[in-house]
Amino acid sequence: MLGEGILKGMAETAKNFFGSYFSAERLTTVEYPEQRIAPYEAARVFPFLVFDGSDWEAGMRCVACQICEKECPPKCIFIEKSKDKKPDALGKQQFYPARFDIDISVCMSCQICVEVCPFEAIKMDTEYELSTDNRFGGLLLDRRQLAKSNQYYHQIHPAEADGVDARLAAEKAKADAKTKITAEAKTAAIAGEGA
Amino acid sequence: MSQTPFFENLDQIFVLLQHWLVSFLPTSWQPAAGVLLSVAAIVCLFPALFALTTVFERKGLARIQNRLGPNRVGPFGIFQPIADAIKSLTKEDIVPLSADAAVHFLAPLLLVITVFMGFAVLPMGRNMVLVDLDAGLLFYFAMGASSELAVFMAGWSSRNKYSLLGAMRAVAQMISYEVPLLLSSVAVVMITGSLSLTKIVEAQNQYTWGLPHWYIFTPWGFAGFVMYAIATTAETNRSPFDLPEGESELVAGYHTEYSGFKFALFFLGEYVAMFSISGLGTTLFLGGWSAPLSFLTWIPSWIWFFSKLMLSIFVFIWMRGTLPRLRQDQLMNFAWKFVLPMCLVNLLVAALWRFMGDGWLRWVFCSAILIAAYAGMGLGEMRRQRLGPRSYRYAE
Amino acid sequence: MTPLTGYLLVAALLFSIGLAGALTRRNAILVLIGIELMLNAANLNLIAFWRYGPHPEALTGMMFAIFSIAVAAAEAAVGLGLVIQIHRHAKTTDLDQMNRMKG
Amino acid sequence: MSIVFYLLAAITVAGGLAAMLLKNTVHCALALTVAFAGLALLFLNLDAQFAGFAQILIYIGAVAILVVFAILLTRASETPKDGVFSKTWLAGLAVAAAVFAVLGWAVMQSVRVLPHETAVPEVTVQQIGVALVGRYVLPLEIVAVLLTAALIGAVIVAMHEKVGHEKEEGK
Repeated sequence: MLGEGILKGMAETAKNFFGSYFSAERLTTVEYPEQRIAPYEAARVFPFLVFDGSDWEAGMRCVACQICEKECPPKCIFIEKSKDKKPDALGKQQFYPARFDIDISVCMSCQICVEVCPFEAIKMDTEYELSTDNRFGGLLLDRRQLAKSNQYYHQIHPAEADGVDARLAAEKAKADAKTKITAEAKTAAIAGEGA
Repeated sequence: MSQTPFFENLDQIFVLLQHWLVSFLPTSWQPAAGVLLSVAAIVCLFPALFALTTVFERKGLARIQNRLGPNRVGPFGIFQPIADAIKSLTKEDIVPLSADAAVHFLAPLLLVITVFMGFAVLPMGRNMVLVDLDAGLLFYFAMGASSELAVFMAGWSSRNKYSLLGAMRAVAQMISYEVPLLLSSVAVVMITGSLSLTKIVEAQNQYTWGLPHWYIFTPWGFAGFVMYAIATTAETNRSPFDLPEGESELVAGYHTEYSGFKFALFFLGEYVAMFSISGLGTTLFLGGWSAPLSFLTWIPSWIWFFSKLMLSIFVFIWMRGTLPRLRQDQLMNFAWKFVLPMCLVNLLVAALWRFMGDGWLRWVFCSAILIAAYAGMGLGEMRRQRLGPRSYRYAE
Repeated sequence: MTPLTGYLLVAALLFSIGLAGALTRRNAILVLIGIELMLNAANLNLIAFWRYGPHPEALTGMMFAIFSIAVAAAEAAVGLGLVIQIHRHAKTTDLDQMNRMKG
Repeated sequence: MSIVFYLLAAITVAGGLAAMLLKNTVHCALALTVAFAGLALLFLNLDAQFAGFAQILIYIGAVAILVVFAILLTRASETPKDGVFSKTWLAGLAVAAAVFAVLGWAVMQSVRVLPHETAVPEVTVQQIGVALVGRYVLPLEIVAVLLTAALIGAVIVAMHEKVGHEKEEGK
């Protein structure tokens, strides 16, 4: 019958109207500044630099290899390699970034830097409240602002961070074993030489 | 009836207030001052109501869509309109370079003036009517018809294709739906035998077994009210007939090129037109300021008028939240091929009702004619697939 | 000057303006506007005579005016329909260019 | 003769003049509405409420809108280059001036016989309605037929010749 559909529709919206006052689960709105949804584990916003231990400068995993700088599609990463070297997590002497800037007003959150990093040094953050009243300096993050601890990484991406830690541990073990073997070989060689 | 003096005074409080205020002036000024005072009351009241309605509309639409709606400014977002007003008043008033400046300036003024003129003849309570014109209904429709010109002026003077298209759509739509609007009101005039809106209300302010003699409770009145409601929705450019300002097609229709205060005037004009046309519908079909049940007559008449008015505003909002926008050809077909014939049948039924005398026979007879016409025309439309359910080729 | 004279003079002036417009404008629509003005001037005469006539209760002048308004509405609808059709046919509404009866 | 009358007469005549003199056709139409509104107010000044409101409803609400639509549909809003007045404008103006002279002379000649201020006639809408379906029922019916004929006629005249075109293409 003509007009039946209109009445059906009106009934449906009336149900919504009154229902929204009585059942809270109908309302999907999150009132943002007061309420916020915890970010999903897979959420990605902008990259940050991971450091181990408590000293951000000493524990920085980044070795300033500049792969991410070259791969970055919008060219938002700027790295200046250090002159001197310092031991990294594996105990190997490595360069470190004297300067590491990311302009997050340019970054497009593509995550390519994370994928190309051979040292698991750069990861994606879930922090999204980055608005600032200074559009040049405020959005250009330096290495102090970018450095975040491995604990923080575990907090925001637990499963991923566990995998990373396991891999790093395995690598470290392998490297240790290798140094051990080379050391043994060396001592053996020395011994052989001596013999 | 429990018509105690207190409630009688409460009923007439605004009339008494006006008399008291005017009594301070010399006698020769009193009539003019009284009129000025009433005009000032109307000009203050309805914009205030408009401000409240905008926030209620947004909240109502939000609830219909299971959202919360504005709730930031003040408790429950009640001060939102104040924020909006400050925003639109402080905005720059932009007039396009190629616009016809004089006409561009006059259009919003003309719209608001004609819209407010309509209130002059609406009885908002017992003895609460600005001028009780003998040809009140005609005056109302004359003012309503003049607002179309303002819409055209706005659209044409902007020199913007969207404005012009919106104005053309609006004017075509308003003219098409003015015919059923007038015809459905003529049925009421035929039964009452007067064009005076106060007389129309008085004719409905009677009770049998505690039930009122509202025209909506008669077969022709019910059909007339439905047709009137459809026509008013189109006349005020409300959803589902909001083609003139369809955001997804025409930016904002005829007021695309208006900003700041002039845009606010258009916005105000639209809402106040909605109030006034709802007020007219209330007066014609819902008994105006009369109480719905005979034992409730002690409640002041203006409370009844405004609660009926707000109820119809709620229905407007409810429809806006439910129905999708029509297509232009559907709109015109609906007006000329369904609503207009129904109104003509309704006129015939009203005449029959008038001359058949009391008794159950006229109820049966009149209802039967209307239902037959509705079913016949409705089924015919459905069969022609003009108003039937749409099939989507690519979706689903 | 009696009140009626004033109304009659206004009506005569309006009629002459309408006539002048209808005779001098080139656009067909403006010629129609001129004719509307002339009709309106006549209506003003009718109402003025009704108001100041000897038998206003007979409503003759008023009725004439009302019927005249109705007829003028019909005239406008048909006239403008014709103008639109002519424009479609001849691609112009300029009356100076419409000097042939053959389509 | 009150000040109100002079004011309304001035508005009406100015609107009429503007409607006939302005270059832009849409401005002409808008000026025409001013003239219509002035006339409606003159009707109200003459205590003809019903006729005044009917004037606003029909002329401003319908005829003016029709004119405006016709202007837009015929692209008449673009001002022509070779002037808005026809070649024979002088003759037209002369005829109009002559008509006004004759009318004015006739009106001024009859001042002596014209009645002075009369009592305000008490006419209700009900009386008009009764007269319409009583004494004037035949004109009413004829107007009804005329309006129907005009409605159908206007639709047919303005309708696209779609059927004809299709037939032509078919051949």
